[in-house]
Amino acid sequence: MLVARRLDEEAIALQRQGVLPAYAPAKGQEAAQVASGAALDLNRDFAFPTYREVGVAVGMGVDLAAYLASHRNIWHGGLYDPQSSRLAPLNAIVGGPVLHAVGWAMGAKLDGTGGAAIAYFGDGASSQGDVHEAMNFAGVYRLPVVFFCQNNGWAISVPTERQVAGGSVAARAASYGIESLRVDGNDALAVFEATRAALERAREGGGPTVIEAMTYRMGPHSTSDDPGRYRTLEDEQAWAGRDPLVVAAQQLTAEEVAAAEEHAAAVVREVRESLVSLDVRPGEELFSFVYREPTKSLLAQQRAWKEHLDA
Amino acid sequence: MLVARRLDEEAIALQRQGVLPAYAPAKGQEAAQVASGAALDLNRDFAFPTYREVGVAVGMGVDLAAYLASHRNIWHGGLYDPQSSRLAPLNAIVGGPVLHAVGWAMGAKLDGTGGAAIAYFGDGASSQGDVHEAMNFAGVYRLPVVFFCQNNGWAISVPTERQVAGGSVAARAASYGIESLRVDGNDALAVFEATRAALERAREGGGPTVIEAMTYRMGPHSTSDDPGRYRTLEDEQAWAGRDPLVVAAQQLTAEEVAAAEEHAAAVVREVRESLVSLDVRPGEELFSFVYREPTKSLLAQQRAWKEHLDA
Amino acid sequence: MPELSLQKALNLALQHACEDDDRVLIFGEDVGTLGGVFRVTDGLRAKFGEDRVFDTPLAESAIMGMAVGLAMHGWRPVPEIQFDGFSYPAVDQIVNQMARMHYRSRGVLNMPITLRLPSFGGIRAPEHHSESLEALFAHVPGLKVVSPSTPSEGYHLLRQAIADPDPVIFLEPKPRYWQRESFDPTEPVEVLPPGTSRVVREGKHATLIAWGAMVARCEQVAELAAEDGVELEVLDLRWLKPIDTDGLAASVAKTRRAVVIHEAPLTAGLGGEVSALITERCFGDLRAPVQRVTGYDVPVPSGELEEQYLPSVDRILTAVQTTLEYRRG
Amino acid sequence: MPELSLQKALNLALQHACEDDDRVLIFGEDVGTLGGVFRVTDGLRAKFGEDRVFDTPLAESAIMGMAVGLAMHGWRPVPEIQFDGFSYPAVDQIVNQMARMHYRSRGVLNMPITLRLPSFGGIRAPEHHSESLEALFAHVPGLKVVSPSTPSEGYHLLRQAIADPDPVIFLEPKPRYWQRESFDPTEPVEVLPPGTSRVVREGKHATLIAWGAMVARCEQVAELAAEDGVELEVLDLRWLKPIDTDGLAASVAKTRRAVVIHEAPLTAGLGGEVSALITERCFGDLRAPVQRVTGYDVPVPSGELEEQYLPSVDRILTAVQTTLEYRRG
Ligand SMILES: Cc1ncc(C[n+]2csc(CCOP(=O)(O)OP(=O)(O)O)c2C)c(N)n1
Ligand SMILES: Cc1ncc(C[n+]2csc(CCOP(=O)(O)OP(=O)(O)O)c2C)c(N)n1
Ligand SMILES: [Mg+2]
Ligand SMILES: [Mg+2]
Repeated sequence: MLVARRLDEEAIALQRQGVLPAYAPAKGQEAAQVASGAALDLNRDFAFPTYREVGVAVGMGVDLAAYLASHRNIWHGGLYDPQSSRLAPLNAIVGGPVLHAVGWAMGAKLDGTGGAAIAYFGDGASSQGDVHEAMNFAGVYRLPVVFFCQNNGWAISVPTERQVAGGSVAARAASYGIESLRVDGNDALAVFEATRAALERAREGGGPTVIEAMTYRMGPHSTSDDPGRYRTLEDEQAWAGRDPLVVAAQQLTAEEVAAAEEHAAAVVREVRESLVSLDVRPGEELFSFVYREPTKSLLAQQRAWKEHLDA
Repeated sequence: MLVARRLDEEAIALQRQGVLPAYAPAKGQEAAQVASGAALDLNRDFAFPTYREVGVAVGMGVDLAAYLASHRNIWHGGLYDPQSSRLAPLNAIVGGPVLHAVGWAMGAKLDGTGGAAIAYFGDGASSQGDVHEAMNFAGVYRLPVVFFCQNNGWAISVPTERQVAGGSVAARAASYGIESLRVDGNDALAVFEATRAALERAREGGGPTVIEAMTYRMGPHSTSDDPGRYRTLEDEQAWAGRDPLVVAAQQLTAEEVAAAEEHAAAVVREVRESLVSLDVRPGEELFSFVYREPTKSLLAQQRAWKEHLDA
Repeated sequence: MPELSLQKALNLALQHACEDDDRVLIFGEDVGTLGGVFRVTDGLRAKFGEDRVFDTPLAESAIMGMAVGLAMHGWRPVPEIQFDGFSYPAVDQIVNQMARMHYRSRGVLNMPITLRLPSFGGIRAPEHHSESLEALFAHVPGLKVVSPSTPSEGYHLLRQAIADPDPVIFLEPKPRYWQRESFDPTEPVEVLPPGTSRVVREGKHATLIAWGAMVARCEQVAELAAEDGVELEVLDLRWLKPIDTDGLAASVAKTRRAVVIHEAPLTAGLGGEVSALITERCFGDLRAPVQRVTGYDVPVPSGELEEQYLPSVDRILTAVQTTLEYRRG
Repeated sequence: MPELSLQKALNLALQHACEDDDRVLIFGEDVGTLGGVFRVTDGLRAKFGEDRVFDTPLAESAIMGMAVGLAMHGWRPVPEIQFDGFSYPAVDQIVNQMARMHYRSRGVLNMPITLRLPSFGGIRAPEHHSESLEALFAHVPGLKVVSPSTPSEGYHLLRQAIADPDPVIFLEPKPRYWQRESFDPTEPVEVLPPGTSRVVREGKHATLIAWGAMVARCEQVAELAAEDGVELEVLDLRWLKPIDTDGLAASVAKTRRAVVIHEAPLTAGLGGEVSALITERCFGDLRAPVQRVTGYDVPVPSGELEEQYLPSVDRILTAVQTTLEYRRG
């Protein structure tokens, strides 16, 4: 969790320094992200992130510089290998990837490979038709999928109470015949336990679960956002005391915290170095990954592109 | 209701005779349709139908030949005036028009004109993302809209239990903070009362309601469908005893039934005559209603079309 | 040799694809128990079981989103969307997800998905059941788009589409479902790569370019024109992405005149692309601008007006005449 | 005279539209309290209240479906979808509903909806934030599509779009939001009907046709070419549906050579339509086939590669050279 926090801070610093053009801070959501990510069985499960999931990447042990490469504008989906890291490419369509988790879970059910899928999404995403369709499909087919909603109070400038009619994403689950629970999203242990149990139940054929992790986005929506336009300092301060790192630190000795800080600093140093030294991808790659084999017309376009480069 | 049943039968006969190219029978759903349609205040409310709503048209007093003109392939949306009849044009996109009802209801709320919207949709439609988005919006804004779901057991060949996870569309409402009720869709009085009350509550600022009218599609999905492929005769017979017309007839004297039959026969005769004698619309109309004023390019296309006609 | 309808040929292609590759999955609204509203999936559930051939709830976005997830898991999904006009709710999953997942994942994740889409008009159907979406899909990087015009072409192109490692939109021309042809689907044929067209009829005075049900209409036109001594070449474009630019250029280099025909509205239809490609490649050869005969820029009308909307034999003949009589102004 | 950025000009246009017509409603994700992610709706909520300017939950299909319902009730909705790429989830409501309700209702129901859509690339944004959807929308009967290239054009075209009785897709070129121009929005101007283009720069050797941010790039190209004595005409097409065929023809009749430039991928892009229209009208005049300089047929790449994807000054200049040096083969 400390790694996620320090990395988040570093990413914001890198954005200020002009290394990252933009970044979506996860501050405040580290417990929800890291602990749920750590609950996956990386041999079998698969996670479907949004664009604000650095903590999940930390929890799953994904190559963090490769993850942040997306924010460095190097490759939209990041540079990590989604297959071996069990984390789908970053996805910026709010709601859309939740359906992929459902499809993946059906795949796992069909061939008995036994893993479970976990879909990350926000309170804002819960309004999207795709999320409803995903829960309904998961309920009808009883698929091994965990819907992990980080209810961080805000979808950019819109607060949950003007986003989620009825007030609770978890409550939606029951109407699909799906298990659900709300968990304190700032309590890492509670998140870990809830996610672990839901994944296990899913793998064992117990069907889907909706977990609504109640948390708070302590920073701006993104580095170009100005929360002062839509929420008050009091609103922010009300949650400051519930900072997941403060909660976690209370369960640790001073030495443990110091060791964790040291570890985090070392990780961040390393990630920073790799990230900064990442090369921009060669322009050829514009054309390489559109199809498994480029079409004739695409090859012609690639040739034209190359001529301009050489000219 | 008898009018709706006899008209439905007539429409099927007309389809067999080649007058209507296709038709979506409403048999079995007359109570749900006619009684809910009759509950509208035609001075203020507005209804949003699907493609299987002949009974709603009957209940609302819409010009029935103009309604059936859609099935005679004369004009997709029918020939009735949606504005004065308070019934939106027929809509064949499953789920889509439910959002229009929400928008219309917001319009009514904003200018205080005071009417309520009613959206018709099926159990199958409840799976669509649009229906979820519609309920969420209605819940967030507390709009004067009634979501009227005819759960007729089937979406073409898919039974409700493999369509609606959790088993109940009405149950979804609670999770949006919306009032809801299930009603015996074959009991005209119950339907009328539920709809009337929900519309009234909506008009008075009480917010949206989901009504799930439990009914049964006694005929095929459409005249080109073959229910024998997906359901048994026993399934159909289980509902035969609950035919809404049988239920209604029990509350009437033999004379009343005879009078109703006579009235229905007269109406059907008249509708049949108007429908059969309707002229096909002139080809010019291809171009007339695309924009309020046709564009230059469209006028050129119309000229070319005319030259071919005249040639 | 058996006589097969297009509908039956497609059904066989699905059956053989399922037999050859047990990662092939077939799903959509009413494709299982019912066998599809056009019966293209008829009998497949009985043959391959509920796991391989299944009905979905009524949600097109979910059908395509699920296909993406299944492909990420290593399956080879062959979803159906019941009619052309109902693919609009799934456009986000098709464009933003299916078409890009391979790219987004830098080639790690494959999307061997074939979306079967009963398409085009000509059966006097209700609203939204007669749409032509090829221009929309052809514009999207990462998609391939194909449409057969005969039963044998249907069989082989569908096998090819399913075997293709990339997402393919397979547009089935509804009015041709019941067209019959004698051919033996088990007989091996040379598989030409995506982006190869087919000369249906040779000619020298002008080339008619079409796909789907319009190919047969162009053959009719060619018959009629032949009576007047005008020999029209008819090109079945088949692949609408990638487009066979070489095939177009070869034909037009010979005939020097071209008419492109489609059912979709004129503006920003695929006819513009075909016209531009031909002009770019054959400017010196062309004796007249490429003519377009298309649906008008109006929504597909109700059945009673549909024939006035679709490119008619007459309208195509007029365009042929225009190109033959064209004099540089 | 005030100096206004495009973003501010659009903001003023919305303000004036709200003042002039109290049936105008502004809504979308984050347009209210926040004033929009590009601040185009900044301050409007304070001025016109929560009923006229409001935030919606996060659902694009609902935003457009609600707009349709509001229009059926007699309102004049001006919804925003936050970025181009997020309009895909709303395509069904846009194409199957908004574009057709007038037609379906035989002219009884009007759809005076203006969808504001921050569009195109050039700001090195995350995925889905740099898409060009004009070809998709221009293909749809019942829609009008327009894109401004300067602040004053932005002001007047947005006023015109909102006043229009039909649905208009208003594409705002993101990289031009901060471009400034001196003009007085309160000064009356002659309003040309939808489908009229604007000659930005006169020339005689070839016509460059563009819209959105590419207009400015074409002006740069024209500057550079002028240094070599090549006089390029630059046409800001503006209306992408209906297209100003007369304007195109008039310019090309003069210059006899044309290059069309857009950011969207090549295949089935609007460039094909423009090329076909020009060729149909000016075949005799054209000295070379219309050249197309467009995005490649690949998904819009990440920021570091974006400039290699977008039509560059260099690529446009090469196309100009190609058309100038063209010899009929
Ligand atoms: C389909 C779609 N619509 C709109 C956006 C723009 N957008 C990006 S994030 C966001 C808010 C998301 O809120 P939430 O789901 O609560 O996640 P959070 O940002 O709070 O983590 C919006 C509107 C988008 N990325 N995708
Ligand atoms: C968006 C969309 N998808 C698919 C269809 C094809 N279709 C027409 S009716 C229908 C079943 C609808 O079931 P339900 O909502 O229960 O209504 P019912 O037919 O039972 O009245 C389907 C799949 C459609 N018209 N629209
Ligand atoms: Mg949130
Ligand atoms: Mg039903």
